[in-house]
Amino acid sequence: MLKLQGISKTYKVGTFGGKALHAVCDVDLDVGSGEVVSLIGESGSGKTTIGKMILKLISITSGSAFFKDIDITTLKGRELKEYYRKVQGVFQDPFSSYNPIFKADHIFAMIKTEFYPDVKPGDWSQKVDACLKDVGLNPPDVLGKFPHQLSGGQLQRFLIARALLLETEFLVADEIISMLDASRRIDVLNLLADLKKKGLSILFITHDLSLAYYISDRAVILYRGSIVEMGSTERVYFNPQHPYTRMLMATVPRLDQAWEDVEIAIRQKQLPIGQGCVYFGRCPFASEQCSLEQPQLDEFEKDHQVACFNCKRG
Amino acid sequence: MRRYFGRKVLIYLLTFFVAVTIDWLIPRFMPGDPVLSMLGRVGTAHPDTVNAMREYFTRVFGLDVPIWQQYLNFWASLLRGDLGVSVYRFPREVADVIMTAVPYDIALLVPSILLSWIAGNKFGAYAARRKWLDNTILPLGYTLTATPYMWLAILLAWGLGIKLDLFPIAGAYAFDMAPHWSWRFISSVLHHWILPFASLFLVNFGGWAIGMRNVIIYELEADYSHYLEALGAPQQLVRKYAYRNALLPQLTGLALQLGVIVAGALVTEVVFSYPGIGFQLLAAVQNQDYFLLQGCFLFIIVGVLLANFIIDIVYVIVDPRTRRGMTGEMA
Amino acid sequence: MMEKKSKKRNEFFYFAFKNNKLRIGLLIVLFFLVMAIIGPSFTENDPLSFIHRGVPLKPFESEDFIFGTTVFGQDVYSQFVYGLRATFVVGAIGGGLATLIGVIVGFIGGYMGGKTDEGLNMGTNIVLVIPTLAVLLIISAYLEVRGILLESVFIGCTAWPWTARAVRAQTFSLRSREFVDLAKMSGMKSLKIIFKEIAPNMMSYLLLVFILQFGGATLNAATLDFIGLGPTQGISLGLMMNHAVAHSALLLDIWWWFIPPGLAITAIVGALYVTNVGLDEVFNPKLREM
Amino acid sequence: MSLHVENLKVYYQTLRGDVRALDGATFDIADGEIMGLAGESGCGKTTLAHSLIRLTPPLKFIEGKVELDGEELPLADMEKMDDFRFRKISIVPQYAMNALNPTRKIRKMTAELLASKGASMKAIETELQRRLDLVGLNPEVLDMYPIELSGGMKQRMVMVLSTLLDPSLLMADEITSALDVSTQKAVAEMLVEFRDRNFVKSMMIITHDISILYQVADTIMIMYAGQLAEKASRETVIDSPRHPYTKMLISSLPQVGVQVNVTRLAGIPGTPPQLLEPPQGCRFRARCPLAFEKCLQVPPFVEVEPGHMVACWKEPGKHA
Repeated sequence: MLKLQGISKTYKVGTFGGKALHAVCDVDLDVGSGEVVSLIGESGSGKTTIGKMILKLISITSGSAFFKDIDITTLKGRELKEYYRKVQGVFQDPFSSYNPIFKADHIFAMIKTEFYPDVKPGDWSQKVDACLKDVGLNPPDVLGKFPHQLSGGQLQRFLIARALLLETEFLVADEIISMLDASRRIDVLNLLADLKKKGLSILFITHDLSLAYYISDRAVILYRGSIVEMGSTERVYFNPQHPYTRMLMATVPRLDQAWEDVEIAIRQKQLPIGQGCVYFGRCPFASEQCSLEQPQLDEFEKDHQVACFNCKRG
Repeated sequence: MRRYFGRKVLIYLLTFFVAVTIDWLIPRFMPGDPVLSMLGRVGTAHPDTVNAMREYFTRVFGLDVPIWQQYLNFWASLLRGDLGVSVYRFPREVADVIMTAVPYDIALLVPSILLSWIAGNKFGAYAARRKWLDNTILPLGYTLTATPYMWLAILLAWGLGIKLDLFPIAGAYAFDMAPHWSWRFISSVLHHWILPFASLFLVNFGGWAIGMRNVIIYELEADYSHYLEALGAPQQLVRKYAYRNALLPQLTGLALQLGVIVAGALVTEVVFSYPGIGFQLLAAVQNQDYFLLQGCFLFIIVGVLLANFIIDIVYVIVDPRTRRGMTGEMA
Repeated sequence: MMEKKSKKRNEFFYFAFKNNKLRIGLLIVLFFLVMAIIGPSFTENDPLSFIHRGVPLKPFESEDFIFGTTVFGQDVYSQFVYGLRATFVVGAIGGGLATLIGVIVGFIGGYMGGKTDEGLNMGTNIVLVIPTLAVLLIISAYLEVRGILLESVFIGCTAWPWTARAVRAQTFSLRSREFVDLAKMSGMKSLKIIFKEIAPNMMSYLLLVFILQFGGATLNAATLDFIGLGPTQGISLGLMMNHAVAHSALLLDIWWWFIPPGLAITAIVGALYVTNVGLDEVFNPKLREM
Repeated sequence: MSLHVENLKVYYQTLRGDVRALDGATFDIADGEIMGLAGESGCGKTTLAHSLIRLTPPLKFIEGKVELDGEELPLADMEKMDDFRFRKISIVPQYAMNALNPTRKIRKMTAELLASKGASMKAIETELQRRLDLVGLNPEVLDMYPIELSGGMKQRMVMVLSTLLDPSLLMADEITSALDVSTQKAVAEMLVEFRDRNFVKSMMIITHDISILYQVADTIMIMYAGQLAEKASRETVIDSPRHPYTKMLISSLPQVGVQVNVTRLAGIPGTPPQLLEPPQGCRFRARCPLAFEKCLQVPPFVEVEPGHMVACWKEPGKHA
């Protein structure tokens, strides 16, 4: 469904754009149809940047991206509009995704004028009601209201309903539930799971490991712009190889077991990106080789890849 | 750090360049032949002065030479400090005429700006403290900033000057005196200086008071103020920090307001016929003396740019955020 | 076409009328506006023509010169009302133009970002530093014939920088909001996004900016007229004061010649600032408690 | 006995009337106890924390008694509370990342703050250095401006500063929610160490993330819509909660090891009530599957077992 090959993003920073900030460096990722892949990383790992590049909201510095083997790297104008029929995104802050001066269902009106101008109003409102029911909302309660009159959960489901209206095949969900309360989150997760069964493939971007485990088939661990470990969720979670993933699994707070006392290296000076392993600064097993070359992702076991020199020996 | 100043200097040089170009462009931009129109205005019928003037004007304007050559000549003469000759005081150089006026300007502008800035900020801070203070200082502040500079000057001149006859309302010192170092002369200069200073001071004061009142309310709502209150710090310490941090945006405000204040000083000088650049400017306008006009324009530009640059330096020294921000965080 | 937020709309009016700063400010401005519009119809005297002979009349001394006369026998009342009219014209056109340029520069700079933004921002900072009055002086001095329209245009063209900076900052913050990304993902083109999604959010802010520009243009015009570089024909409040000072009205104690014009400008501009504060309080409730 | 709160009521003034954000809280925190305070947004946990240390408009004190180490706290009186603030009761605020004055060197700000409270910087300097090492901060930090520090460093600095005078009660308001997983664990464990080294006598950690509390808190108190629901030791709250809301809340939290197609977790139907005109009696009544007519009266917050308090008529406690 979606294939990223060597995707990179570099920002110009500094007064005259002197210094370069490597947000993402040559990431390979593919998401099959009807598959949920979770992209896990702490803040600053570049996960949102990847999401935005897929949604063509920011430019891709280098590398290429294919959607059902159409090259979308340089998509523009009409083709880009068609692309948005198939690929949509939902963002973290529900209240920032709505223009405060319009009613919430203005987002439906937008896609009607852009994508379905000739659909008769009667059929259109039927389609809208159907999609709202699919996402578990009762149309009369939510239509005609302003964003500040609806809850975060309702607003997020509105956005998902919008994607359904476009018969989207690929959804980028960027931290969509981190702003919701604990008890509201599970409903949205269950909704995503139901849509997955109906064939929607999802890139679930989050920093919360337990949410990712609950919903995704494959997990991708990202650190400072590069993938350090990737594979089926069970293997990555219960047989973590990369020291960063192991540290993450040890530090995630659980409700059934106390924290292991894994030594957390307070962040020292890290190597500049591209020279040696990204995790070099904090890795307890770092060797000479780690500071010189960047380890590539390779097969550790079936459907489980790691980017680390010591793992094969470990 | 050097880069920050480098960029600032670049902007100021660019501004100066643009200003001078405007100054050069305008006469050539206007319809009609500037030499003829100026000659027509000078209005002296006497033939040889007219010829001398025409020869002089054509040479100065250099209309015979291609346009870019004129531009270079203009810059060349500017850099030599030769701003041309004043028309209505014919033999005297424009630069010389202006130089006599500048000291009065500085004597008027610098004290009125600084004192009004300090007093305005102090009052603005008080205003934010209590409701009734806010309801008195705020309307007063708004009326003062809304008052045209020249009108307040007129009111003071008429009220304190003529009606109550407390202060003289014209000139920089008594007419029967020549400038010399004696107590009598200095007291006369001071006596003449009071009213123009007061009128400039009051109008600016209103602006700073309002500005400070709004900024300090914002600072008192900032997180660090809440934290200090949560730790039981006395109000006096919380207000001290908020006041110091509120001064910084007021400093940038001062830089931005300079242009308006200088304009205000010009008209105040006109009302009190105080022999600063404003007065020369009025004379230049009334006598169609373009070179004096352009000379005054350049001096004002240079003065404002210099002041802006000084304020920028002071800002970097006072606000650690800009200074240390540049060396980046120690992640 | 744009479903206004009905609930927010009447809430806005509810607080607007309760806010006394807004009420007082608006009242004063309207009073002078009405005076400027219908005032001239009460007098046939041309503001500049010398009508009355002899010692200048005090206000209300004679009923056909209710505001008294100048040292040349001109009718102060007709000068005042025509002057008011000129002031409102300059304020509206000059202020409007400055706001317009500032908004366009601010919008494009804020939305596009990158090189265009840096260039526009550099330009804005340069014009911001140059003392606008000095530029106006030079331009006006060289023009033989100066109409009020031309003066307003010049004032408008030199007063836009700080509006551009303010609008640019607003656009920057709105642009990073996610509903702009959502609009992009709905296939809307940038221009449509600017005017359909971003601009409506800033309507209230633009009104505030226009009010301040109106006041600024009025003050600038009065200063220019006072130096004698105002419109060559017709009258304005600044010109009135110029004539008064030039013909030593102060010494002759003809206070009714120079007090009313200055008072009118101060009242109008002051009222505008107070209205601005009132509107600001209405638009963001946080300020209301103070 | 560290903190004793009795029937504390604090409302939130808004233009449309008073939001009854905290409606009668009665609980204790013993010496040496780290109490976790959890609940969904709008349940009143932040109102409780802020009312104990800085009760300013728009918060309004209604009624209630609060004692700290036997002395009554004059919550409503800003000036009198100053003697208690920083010395007896202190807070690490949610906005710790920008709680330091940006234009002051940290040493200068600390010195001025201590001087204003009658403590001297010199006397505390060595202890301050020691505590900075403990939290992994280089003592040079004192001579820097806040802008030169990273977010995490600023937060640790505020933690040290807030506990410098060894207050008897420290409140940590959502200090882990903005951090990455790894730093979250480091900060949470630092809090425990502050208690173990007696920098603070007792602590209240406010967060919406119950799994963090399970790791570091001794007891956990759950709040719902301005009322206390349940308080018990961390194991009891997680393994054998008795209040219906706690049960449904805990069961709706996805955990590593739980997958949707294996065990589908259930959310809590309905939405929390708005507190301008809150529903009568127990505020969870509308969403509670066990609700019956007695729930129309507010259930008392009563001890059903030693150290286990519940506010629910269905729970047979001593009063049943």
